[in-house]
Amino acid sequence: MTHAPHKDYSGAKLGMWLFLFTELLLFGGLFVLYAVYLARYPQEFASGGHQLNVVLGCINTLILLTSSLCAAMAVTAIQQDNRQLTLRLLGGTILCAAGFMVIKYVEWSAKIHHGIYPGSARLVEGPPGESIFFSLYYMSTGIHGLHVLIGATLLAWIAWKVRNGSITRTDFVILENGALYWHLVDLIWIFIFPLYYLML
Amino acid sequence: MKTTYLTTNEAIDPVFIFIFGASLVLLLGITAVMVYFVIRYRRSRSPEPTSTADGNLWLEIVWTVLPTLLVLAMFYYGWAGYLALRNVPEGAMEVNATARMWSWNFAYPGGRSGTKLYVPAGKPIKVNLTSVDVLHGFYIPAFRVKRDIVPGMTNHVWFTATKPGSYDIFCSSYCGTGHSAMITTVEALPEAEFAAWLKEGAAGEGAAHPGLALLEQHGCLGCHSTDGSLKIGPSFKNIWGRKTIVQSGAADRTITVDEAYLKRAIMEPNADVVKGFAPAMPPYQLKQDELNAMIGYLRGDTVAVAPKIDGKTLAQEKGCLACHSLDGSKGVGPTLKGLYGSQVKVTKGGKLLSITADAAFLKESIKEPGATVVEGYQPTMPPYPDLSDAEMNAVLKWLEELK
Amino acid sequence: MTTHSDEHHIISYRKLTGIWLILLVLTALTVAITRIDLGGFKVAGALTIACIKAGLVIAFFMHMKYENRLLQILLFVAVVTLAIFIGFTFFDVLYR
Amino acid sequence: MSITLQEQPTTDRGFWNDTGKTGIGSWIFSTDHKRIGLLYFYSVLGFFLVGVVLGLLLRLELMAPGRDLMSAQTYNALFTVHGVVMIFLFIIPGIPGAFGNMVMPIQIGAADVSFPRLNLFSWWLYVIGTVLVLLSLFTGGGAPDTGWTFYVPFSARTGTNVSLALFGVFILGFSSILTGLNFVTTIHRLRAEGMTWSRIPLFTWSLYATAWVQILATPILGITLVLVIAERMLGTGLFDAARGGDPIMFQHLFWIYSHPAVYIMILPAMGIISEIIPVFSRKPIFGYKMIAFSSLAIAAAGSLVWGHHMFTSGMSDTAVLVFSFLTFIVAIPSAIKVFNWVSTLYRGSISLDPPMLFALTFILLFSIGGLTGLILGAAATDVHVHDTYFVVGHFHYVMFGGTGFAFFAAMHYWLPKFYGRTYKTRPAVIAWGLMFVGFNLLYFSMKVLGMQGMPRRYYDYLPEFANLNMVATVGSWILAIGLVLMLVNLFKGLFKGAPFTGNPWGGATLEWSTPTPPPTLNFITEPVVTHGPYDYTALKHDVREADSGVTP
Ligand code: HEA
Ligand code: HEA
Ligand code: HEC
Ligand code: CUA
Ligand SMILES: [Cu+2]
Repeated sequence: MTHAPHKDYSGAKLGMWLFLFTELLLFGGLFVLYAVYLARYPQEFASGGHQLNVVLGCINTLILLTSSLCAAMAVTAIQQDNRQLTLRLLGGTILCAAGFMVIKYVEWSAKIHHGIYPGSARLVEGPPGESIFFSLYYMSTGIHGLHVLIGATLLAWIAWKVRNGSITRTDFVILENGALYWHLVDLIWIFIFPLYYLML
Repeated sequence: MKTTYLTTNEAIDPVFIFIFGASLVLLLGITAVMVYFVIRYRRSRSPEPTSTADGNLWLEIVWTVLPTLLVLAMFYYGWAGYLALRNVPEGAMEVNATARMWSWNFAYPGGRSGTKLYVPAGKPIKVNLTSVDVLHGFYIPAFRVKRDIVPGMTNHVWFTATKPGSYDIFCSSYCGTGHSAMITTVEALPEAEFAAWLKEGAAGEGAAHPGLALLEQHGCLGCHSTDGSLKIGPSFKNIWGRKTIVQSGAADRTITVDEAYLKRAIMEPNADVVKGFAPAMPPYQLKQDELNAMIGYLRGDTVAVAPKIDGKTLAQEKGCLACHSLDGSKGVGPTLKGLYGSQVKVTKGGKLLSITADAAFLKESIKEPGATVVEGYQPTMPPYPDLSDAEMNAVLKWLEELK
Repeated sequence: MTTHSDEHHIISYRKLTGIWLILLVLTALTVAITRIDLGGFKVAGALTIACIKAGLVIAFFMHMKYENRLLQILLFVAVVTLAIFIGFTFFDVLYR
Repeated sequence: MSITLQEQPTTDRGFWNDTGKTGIGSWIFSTDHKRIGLLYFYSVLGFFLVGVVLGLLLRLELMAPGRDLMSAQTYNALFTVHGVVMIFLFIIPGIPGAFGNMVMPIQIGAADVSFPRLNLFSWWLYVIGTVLVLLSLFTGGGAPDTGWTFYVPFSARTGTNVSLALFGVFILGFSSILTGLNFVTTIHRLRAEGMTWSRIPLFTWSLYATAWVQILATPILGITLVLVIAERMLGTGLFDAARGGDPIMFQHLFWIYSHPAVYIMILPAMGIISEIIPVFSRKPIFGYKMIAFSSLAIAAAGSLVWGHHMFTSGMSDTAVLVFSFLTFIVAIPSAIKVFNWVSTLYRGSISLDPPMLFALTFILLFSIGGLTGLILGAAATDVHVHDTYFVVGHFHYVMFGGTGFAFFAAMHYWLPKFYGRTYKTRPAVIAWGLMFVGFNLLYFSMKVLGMQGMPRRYYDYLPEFANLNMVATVGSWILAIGLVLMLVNLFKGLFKGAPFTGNPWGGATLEWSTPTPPPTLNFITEPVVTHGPYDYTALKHDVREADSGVTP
């Protein structure tokens, strides 16, 4: 066996998917807690949920869906050898990510301003379920936000590689994997949004 | 299978013997076969393998199905025994156990309480388990019972001590430094003796007030202590005449606890919520005479002279001795022997000072141990802010005697 | 060893945009049904739609529809595992 | 496939030299799976020794009632660190990291794993996690004193340096995940021509099953640890009863990972045993398919039984019913394996070389540990022995007697292959004897103590437990002597011993067909597999050819 191991596309993608499974289960832990505590404190969860800003949540959902579209199109673009378009689409995704974070910032700071944050006097003294709801809200959206940041950084790095030509029409598995990661971020949000903002 | 048992041992021991026996037979069988094969087919005797069999469907089915049946039997037997532990026999005497870092308190119907669990021999006992801080575990090996004690939850165990005697109680769930010192005993007394013990306590520590019995009965004591410790609600200790800040709607106001206030607090608890507590108490509809009896108790009507407090007993109860020795040896904390009046080096606010251990210092060290930490020790001592003055004085007096 | 025929399916912009539009409509639908009082169906409805949306993202944006059988099975295993973790916890929570 | 027989180890010493690079950098930045495997091996072995010395100290303190050596606080920190080191630094990364990396790619005929750089990164994460865990011992409030289970509310309020340790374990979890991910991809994608699923060696099968547990269970631990850190730092109150949280939910999340984790520990060990038994009996493994399948079954069913650690926790009785039932189901695939191993011996030609001795001991000790697991799995009996030394005995039997002895077996079986030199047999056998005796004195006493009711995590105990504790402590010394002897003999042999060449044990898996030590890309020519991993008739054919001097 003398040759170096060749590039294995399906292998790389399989690896990425396995990684996505772990991410899914990481959030899974939070979903377990959500389900359990929702069953225990339906009222408090409802009143907590009503305090969240549905409009901002909606906008963020739209932003993420759009960003996901851009990421998916970027893969198509590189497959059609359209480097410029790929770059622009990736830029769009990253821009969306930034927009998402700005809105998250607005949302969080409004809540914190109202004295709602983990361990705040208001939550500590309020009904138990409420503090649980908001702690879960902060943990879920916080860790999700962290993933948005990581995803955006990843895509920026990928864009740079597209630019300098190391990702091409025939060799784009890194871009595809980056997009996969980004879609996962979107997927998680698809659940967080109704769970926290809508259905309570 | 039997569903009612007289003792917990009766439910557990046969299961143990069954599983253990079956396992032993299997283990010996497997080992014997293995050893036999190794000897019989060792290379010097059997230089070439005489078989190349790499499977046998029937054999494999057999040794899948038989173990399955066996383990299902084990499962079922084990489950039935467990159910026996969960179903408390009717007429069991109830005792409330409170676990804290690192001591036990057992409270009896009738008001007596103590650090040892006294029970009448031959009668089923139900122990209700609550914790005021972290996880603990209530474990009596002699009766095969164990249950974790979880903050925010009341668990229970039941057992019957068939013979009078003394049996160990261990804290089985790791709870910190004093975990292994959190041990006490069940004292099983003949029934008559137990009744006498219960009476004596009741007489010695103030007759059980009908109001107290009612508080117990309505579950008030699940959330309110009578000893000053904090539970879900404020303690009843010294409640009469106490000035309390309450929130009525959005506004705070200070009230003095009197009869009218107490009535309101019981019937409409969410009208005035004591500051610092969640509005978690459900409203109660009580008969007028019940209410009066309760209020009478809270007012301290017939609660006679304050019981005599003995510093040493108190130190035992509060768990001090889990960390502090009385013989001069070093434990988790400094020894208490010769402490009173001695010079100690402490760090206070980051500075190293030498201080005389007088009453004031000792008092502070107990109420707020984190403020001054004796050199060479970790600040692990829990604060004891709710020792009453009488209790504190008793402890100080005792410490002084230890000189 | 690996097959060297790693052929790639290209999904057209139109299809992607179509999916995106459906996702937007579904989002709007979730918002709509959760604003009116449906009782218990609110939760069920919102989660069903979320699952459909997730399915679309996975199938098209993430190309799962065009992947080989293996990956699809593995994804199924992962999702079932998560469902079991949540479900089995309820043996405790529901009956305590 | 043909077996190349060599008189001497390859002169260039294979992967040790053939890249032309030497020095520490050629190791800690190497992407060669064999080098990474050895890196893991030495780090893991180092921490095993650390853990073992801590265990020895625990036994010294417990030698007699009362305070012997240290304070309660120190003792508590000690068993916590002992547990954390053994679980997260030794036994979980141990076999997959070390022997999985070294052997698995060769067994399937690959040149390396799918993601060699990721593989190196896993090791680095392991190092970083380790450093953080070790840092936590000396900084902040001092060594964590929560037990390796980190139960809340205690872990949320103790003043010791729990957060840093938790973060370290979090990182270690990612290392484990990445290893698992790498292995699954490798096994799916990089098998040599002819290496069908039914020709995969059982060790590789066991790693495959393990890897799935690593991928799907470890993230739950990750998030749980993050939540405890948040509880400590931010006061989220998610597990705080006073704020409506439920401490028991922590236990669920913790054991959702940590029960499957015990199968991360044991499955690769079982894989090793499934390799060694047939080789030293010169007979195909009995029931190949059942063993491979039972690995998957253990991995799957093992993910459903976590509640058996919580029978007394105050969990609902329905949950006790379900989890107790499933626990018994998971015992069945283990039983199948044991029966198949024993049947493999039947009418074989058995030689008791050190690897085989350790492997047979594994069967015995694992069976003892596993069978006591049945007592723990039955709800009624678990109530009595939960949180006592009976549990401590159980898990040392399965972890040390099981995985530990399998690790030793693997060391004696595979390391000579990678070093090209071998150890002396006699001292290895003596060491084995000492360890066997010491082990049983040590841990059997613990089981009896547990049945008598001695709780675990006890710094001090009542006088009635004194005798057996003494026996256990003496046992630990005998065990220690055996262990030291074994390691000294092994390493002396690997560095200075007689040359080890060709295929002296007579294995039919691919690693025995490459030069000794293997070259960097493992094979001279890309292998083509034509027979199963335990097909010794094919092997004999090759060897005879070699004997008659046909093959070079
Ligand atoms: C390598 C690790 C490992 C392995 C493989 C196992 C295997 C098993 N374990 Fe163990 N276990 C631990 C590590 C492990 N365990 C640890 C670390 C703890 C304590 C954690 C802590 O609290 O700190 C623990 C605790 C633990 C508990 C909780 C005890 C308590 O705290 O109260 C239980 C309860 O059910 C249990 C059960 C089992 C069972 C049924 C198996 C089964 O898989 C065993 C199957 C094996 C056999 C059955 C033997 C072989 C078969 C035969 C000889 C054939 C005949 C058999 C039959 C016919 C059935 N284990
Ligand atoms: C793989 C896992 C593993 C292994 C191998 C061991 C090995 C040992 N453990 Fe382990 N133990 C655990 C995992 C393990 N342990 C876990 C997870 C816990 C639970 C922790 C918790 O409760 O949170 C535990 C808890 C535990 C306790 C219970 C503590 C308590 O509850 O209070 C005790 C008590 O005796 C103990 C003792 C030992 C001993 C004596 C060894 C012996 O194997 C050690 C034998 C000693 C030697 C063999 C020493 C030989 C070596 C030398 C002398 C050094 C030589 C040096 C060089 C060559 C450089 N362990
Ligand atoms: C964790 C176990 C622990 C328990 C339980 C405990 N202490 Fe302490 N105690 C300590 C430690 C550690 C110190 C030294 C650090 C400090 O001063 O805070 C200490 C300090 C003291 C001091 C000051 C001693 C000195 O040398 O100046 C007094 C007095 C004291 N404790 C009394 C008590 C009393 C009374 C109780 C029970 C009501 C009690 N302790 C319970 C651990 C404990
Ligand atoms: Cu209380 Cu351990
Ligand atoms: Cu388990």
